[in-house]
Amino acid sequence: MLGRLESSEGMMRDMDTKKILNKLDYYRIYMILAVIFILMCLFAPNFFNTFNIINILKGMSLNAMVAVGFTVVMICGQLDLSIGSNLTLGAMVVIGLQPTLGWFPSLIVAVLAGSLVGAINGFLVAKAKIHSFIVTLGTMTIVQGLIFLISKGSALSVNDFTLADWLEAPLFGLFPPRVIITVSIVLIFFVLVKYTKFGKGFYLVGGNKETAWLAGLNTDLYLILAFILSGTTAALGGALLAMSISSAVPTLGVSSQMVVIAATIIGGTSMAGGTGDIFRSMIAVLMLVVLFNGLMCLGAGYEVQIFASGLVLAAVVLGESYALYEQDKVKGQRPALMAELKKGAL
Amino acid sequence: MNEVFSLDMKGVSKQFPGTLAVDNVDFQVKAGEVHALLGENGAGKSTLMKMIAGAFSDYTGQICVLGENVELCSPSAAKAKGVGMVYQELSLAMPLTIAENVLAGRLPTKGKIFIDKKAMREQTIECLKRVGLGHLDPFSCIKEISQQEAQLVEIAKTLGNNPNILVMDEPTSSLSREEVKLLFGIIEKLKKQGLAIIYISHHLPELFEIADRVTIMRDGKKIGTYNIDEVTTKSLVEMMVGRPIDDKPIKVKNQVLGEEKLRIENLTRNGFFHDVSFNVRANEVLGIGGLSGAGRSELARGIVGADAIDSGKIYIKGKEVRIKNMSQALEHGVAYLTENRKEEGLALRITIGENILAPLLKKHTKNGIYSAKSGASEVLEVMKELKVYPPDPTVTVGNLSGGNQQKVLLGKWVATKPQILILDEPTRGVDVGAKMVIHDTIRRLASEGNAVILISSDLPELVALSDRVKIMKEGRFIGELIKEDLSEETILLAANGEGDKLSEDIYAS
Amino acid sequence: MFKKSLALLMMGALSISLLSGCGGAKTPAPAETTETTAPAATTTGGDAGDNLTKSLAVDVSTLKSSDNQPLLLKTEAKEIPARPEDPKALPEEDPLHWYDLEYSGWSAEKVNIPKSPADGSIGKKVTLIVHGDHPYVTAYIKGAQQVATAYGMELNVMSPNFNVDVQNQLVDQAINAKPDMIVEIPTDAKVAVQQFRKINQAGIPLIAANTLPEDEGMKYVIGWAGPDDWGQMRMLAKTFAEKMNFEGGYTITQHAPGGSPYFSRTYGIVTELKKIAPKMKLLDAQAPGFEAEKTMQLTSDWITKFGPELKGIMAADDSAQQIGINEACKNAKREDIIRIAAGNSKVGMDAVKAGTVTAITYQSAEADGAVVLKMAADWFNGVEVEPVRYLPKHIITAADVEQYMPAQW
Amino acid sequence: MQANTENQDVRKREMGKVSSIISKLGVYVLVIALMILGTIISPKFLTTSNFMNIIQAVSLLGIVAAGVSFVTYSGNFVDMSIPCIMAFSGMIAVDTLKYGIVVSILCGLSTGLVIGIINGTVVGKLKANPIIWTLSVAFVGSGFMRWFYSGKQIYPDVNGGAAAEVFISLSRTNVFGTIPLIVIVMIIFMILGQFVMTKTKFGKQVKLVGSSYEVAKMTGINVNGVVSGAFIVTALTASIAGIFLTSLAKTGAFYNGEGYDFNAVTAIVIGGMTLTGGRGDVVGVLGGVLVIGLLSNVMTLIGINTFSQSIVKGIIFIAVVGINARSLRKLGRDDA
Repeated sequence: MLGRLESSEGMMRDMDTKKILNKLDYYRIYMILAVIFILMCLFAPNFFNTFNIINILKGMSLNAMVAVGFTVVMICGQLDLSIGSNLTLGAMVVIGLQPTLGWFPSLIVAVLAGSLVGAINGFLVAKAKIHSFIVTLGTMTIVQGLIFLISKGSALSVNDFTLADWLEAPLFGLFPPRVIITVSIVLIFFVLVKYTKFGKGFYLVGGNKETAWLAGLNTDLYLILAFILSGTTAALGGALLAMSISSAVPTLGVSSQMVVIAATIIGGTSMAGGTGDIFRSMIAVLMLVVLFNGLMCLGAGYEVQIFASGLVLAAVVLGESYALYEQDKVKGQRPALMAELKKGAL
Repeated sequence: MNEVFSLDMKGVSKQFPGTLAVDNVDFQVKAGEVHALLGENGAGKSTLMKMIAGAFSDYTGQICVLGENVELCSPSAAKAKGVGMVYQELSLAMPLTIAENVLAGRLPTKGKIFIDKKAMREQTIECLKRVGLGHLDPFSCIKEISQQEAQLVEIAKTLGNNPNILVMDEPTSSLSREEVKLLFGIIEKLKKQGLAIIYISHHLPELFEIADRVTIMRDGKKIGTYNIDEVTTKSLVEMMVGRPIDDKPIKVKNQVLGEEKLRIENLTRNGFFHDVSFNVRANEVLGIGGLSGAGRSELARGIVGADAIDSGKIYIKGKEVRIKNMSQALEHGVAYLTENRKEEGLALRITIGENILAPLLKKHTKNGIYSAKSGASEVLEVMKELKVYPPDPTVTVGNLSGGNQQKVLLGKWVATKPQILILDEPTRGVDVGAKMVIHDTIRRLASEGNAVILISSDLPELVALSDRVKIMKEGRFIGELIKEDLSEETILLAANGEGDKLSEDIYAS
Repeated sequence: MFKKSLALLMMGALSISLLSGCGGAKTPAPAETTETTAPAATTTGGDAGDNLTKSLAVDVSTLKSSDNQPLLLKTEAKEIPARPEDPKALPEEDPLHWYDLEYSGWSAEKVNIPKSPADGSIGKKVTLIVHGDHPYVTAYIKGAQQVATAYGMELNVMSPNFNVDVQNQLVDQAINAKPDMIVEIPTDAKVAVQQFRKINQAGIPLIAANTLPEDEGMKYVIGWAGPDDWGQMRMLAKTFAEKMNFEGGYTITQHAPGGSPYFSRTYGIVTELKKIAPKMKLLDAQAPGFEAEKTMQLTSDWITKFGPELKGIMAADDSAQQIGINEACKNAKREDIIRIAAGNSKVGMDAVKAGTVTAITYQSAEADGAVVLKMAADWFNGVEVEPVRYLPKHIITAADVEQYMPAQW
Repeated sequence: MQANTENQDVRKREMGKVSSIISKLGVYVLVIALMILGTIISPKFLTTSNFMNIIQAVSLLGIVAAGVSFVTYSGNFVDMSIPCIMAFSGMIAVDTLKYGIVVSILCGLSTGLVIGIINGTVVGKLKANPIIWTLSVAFVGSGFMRWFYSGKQIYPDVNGGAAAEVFISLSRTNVFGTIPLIVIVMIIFMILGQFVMTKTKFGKQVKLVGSSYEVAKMTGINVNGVVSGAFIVTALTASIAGIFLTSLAKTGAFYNGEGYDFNAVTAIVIGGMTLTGGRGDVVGVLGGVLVIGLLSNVMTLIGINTFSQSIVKGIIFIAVVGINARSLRKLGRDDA
């Protein structure tokens, strides 16, 4: 400690550089997005025009919505593999019930269905203390099975497109309601989780469950809430997609799951918990969509897209772990001694 | 007269499945006193404290805080009643910032909902100042600060709740002498403010510095409460272990030192320790004193190759060696007992036997096949010698008491029959019984012609065991004390050769 | 340090992905075609009539698919029964229960279909949105490409890997690229409707392919071309029944749920057999996915469960599933079980040749792709285009398997 | 653990004996239960042929699980790149058949080896999160495959020539007349795995790393090497399974092996391993694999349709793990 004080000035400098690095790290995803966007604008034919930008925004909405709850689960240091089947559930329920209940009530039911699955996940994780990976892997199979069982494996649809058209038609020339809804929900929960006393609890639970409990937080409740939120937003996202195409297939969410996980990680949320935020997850989803869309404009096939997104994910994971690896090496170095070394070198 | 106690527990008990951890205990603490709570690990004192902190909802008996009968059935309830607890194990969320930790559960808000960042900064800094960490940035992560700082942050966090009963469980276990002094300064201030402080420590000398009264527990029962001047270290220890014992570790003169086992020349790891040189000989215990964070553990890690060194030479029995990793160190007969048992010392989820045999995998692997049987006798032998309880190698280490865990940890390295044994805080936070066993073992190892390097912040321990003490400071050796003039005072003086800016800084703030 | 490494990796990632982007672009092969059609494209600028005559002059009858069959097979008509007012009310064994899935398109009255420019196909840009990556689709694209090249059309392929959400994005993207025509294989008959509407509203001519969309969707398309899966299944069922002497129990390994083949390749068989061979009994139908080992276990279980009662097995897929069934039968010494399968894969053909499988459907992937592009060309050339073009139905048995070798995929 | 008094230790030890027996038998209790159920519902259940079917059906999964269990055992959850490895090594093997069967198999294996080494070093040395890393490898791998083979699937008998026969027969030959080669291989791998995991230095090292990475490091174990080892073992078994699968399907395709990642971890976890590592053994995993096989066999015999089957599987999966978790918590090891 003495050392720290003696060289406190040197150490402050050290602190500052660290801060800058952290800041850079924090804005990483924005930079990746910028780089890709610019590259695409330069090289990809009919990429940069209003219509396509709208496509990109629409393409983002489903996974961005799903990522909301999933990110919170990750912040709590847990994993939710059931998001895929949950979003399918939402979609199937909303379309399945629309003829009898009408749009809004069936939307409510759909979302509640998602929340229920989430609640079950949360309960099993928090109370029965089963690893979330296992719980959600189980519920994933169960829910998917139920969907097939009830729908007999067939898609559902309604031939009324008024709502669908409204959801898809851009307002203010750029933002379709579906996108607006998604983004606003993202923003609401982003603020709720990051900037409110209540929301900060998720970070504390994820950072150290014991501490959170000792600080008087109801950790189990937080966990359950996180999973409920995940189930809810997943179902909502699915439902919105279904409403915007007036139909739903029982295999809707299969490939979303992995994309959302990847995006959340790329967005800077760590599996360890206690870090990350919803907005950056959305930006990461956006980044992936831009990448897909741009590559498609370049005439690249699907294979190139997963290849590229895989590379981005790999790059991020590598970068992060390498950074930590380097940090470990120099952690606890004494500025005083380092200063001497520098002098010696001169 | 019946004075109102800050805390008054009457006939409280806590039943764990299969055992009565706290058995009908009465316990009173006055306002403005430091009340030490003593007992070996497993005596039930931590359970008692957890009870006060509201960790259990199913205790029996009556608890009064400031005369008012209360139900401390949840941490929040306890906090509301003004009970603050500093836990022995750090209970901080690593990925979060200092501020978020210090203000956990009571973040300042604008309009009840949104977090007030400015207020956060101010309140945090204010809390940190109280423990002399005013210079830390409230928004830097816990990961980024040292363990000592973290320990103090922990205390700052508790003080932040302005408790009127403060429970401290081994608060000094990872603090250097300096920081302990500073902490005592804080405690004194709090006393004056009329707080009731319950202080748990295995470090008896501390108690005589700080405590007013002391209560001793054994096997979940209360043995008695005394004013500090009524008791001596000896009597306390006897009450704790429940049998008469010889006085605190006496210096036994080791026989004449043997040949040189280990010589270090200008060992340097840039930024951690610079041109360190020393040698240890057979039958010798070389103490390395100094403030924690002086680079002692880093030095040890450098020697055993856990971290790469940048320059310098290592000679074992006069032969120069390059040690790139722990396994090479073991091959050269160098063992290193790490300071933090739970992270780097023992795998808590596997059995005693497996832990002890961990470094011996190679030895017990005959033409590709590993047999734990061939190691069984060794394990039992070690466990017997170190009096590990329970004496059953199939017990999961996580289920042992701290003291026994530490014994197993030492046993793990003793079993490797090292010629050079580096011990880093071998008795941190263990009870008196375990401590005695460990000290005896260290002496025996030395007397059997091995070289022991003892890194310790426990001055009596250093004095009692070492033949020589090197003083380390700021990653350098700044002095050596030979047996004749070894005493806690001399070590302290040497360690603080340049006066303590630290405490000045504190008292200034 | 960290930033530097990260930046490096990022750039690496991007450059590689872009590079392979070009590589990938080649494989679906619009690259070459652009060259071939370049001159033609210029002529379009010159004189439309001239271009039209050129286009009409194109002779595609010589084109052959890789199984030495003519690439453009004679398309078939199909008689359409009257629609019952509520098909779903009928029992599943009644073919009319599936009316909406089987007979869509004919009855649909078209909405806002763009008029044919009738200025020749040469130089036209066609975007083909497939439903996902699968060897069949690869062959399909190959066939489409041949015809496109022949007619001097520029083909651009997009694949969403069977993901509805992604396919929606692709539809928008295709619209954004403003091609002269969009050809789409919908991931699902129902989802298709909204996608088709969008394209239709964007005023881009649209042809649906391979997977039959719902009636509702057929409103918005010039036409549909693809295999008559239900019809094929009926024929297959007939062969099946004959081989089984119109009696005995049978089981079905179903197609992956969530697509139209799941129904056609289950109930196409069930309904037909109900009609022509009432003595035949459906014992069980399960969807083990396209995994040989899973199907193998399923079949073994069936053999254990039904024993001699089990006389025949129908597989919705003639590669992985069919292999699983064969292995199971072999292990259980039940080679006597009659096995038929849908599809036209190499593995299936080999099996027929080897005699382990009695019959498979002839569904030429390349012809499937070709017929659609032919339809597109016809439309550009002002040739009258009927709403639905079915590929000819044929069942391959040991008798004629040779002439269909080598298989396309 | 401070509150432990002596008699509590004793109690814990008793508990330890009891529930360790339970958690050892655990999965086999389920196996036996399913067998009893099977015999009740169908007289044909208790026949060698039926059992051979079950075992043969799960043998590929068994091979994979035997390998993946090492990754799980080392505390690295699961290798999500399994399907990619299986498909890829299968395709490479087919592609190189023209150079003879030996070369092709070696090439197949080395494909797995390479991916395994990459996973191992990144996870082992840089401590990257195993799930995420292997996931990204899976992305890259499958993308590369589709691009490299331009979405086609390739056939041994087309590329192979003479060697093709051998290759295809790999998963069709029976040893001693009745027992399929795959089953033999699976059993060998199970025995080998069990042996390596419990009886060798490597196994013990993996266990230690799984129990506590830092401790293992400070005990002189080459953690980097051990973790890499675990991933390499996994990759190798995966590519062997991949080759068998390709030979069975007579086709090398990018979609081969889909779902094996989750199926494997399901089997492993049912088999009593905990995702946190250091607990369980391959015998248990074998039990888990058998449970999966028996389950679908019994359910098909009862006549439950595909969809309900997956529901039942999911429920049983969670239930089993929940019970394991409880019996472990009783032991004071709250790490399930």
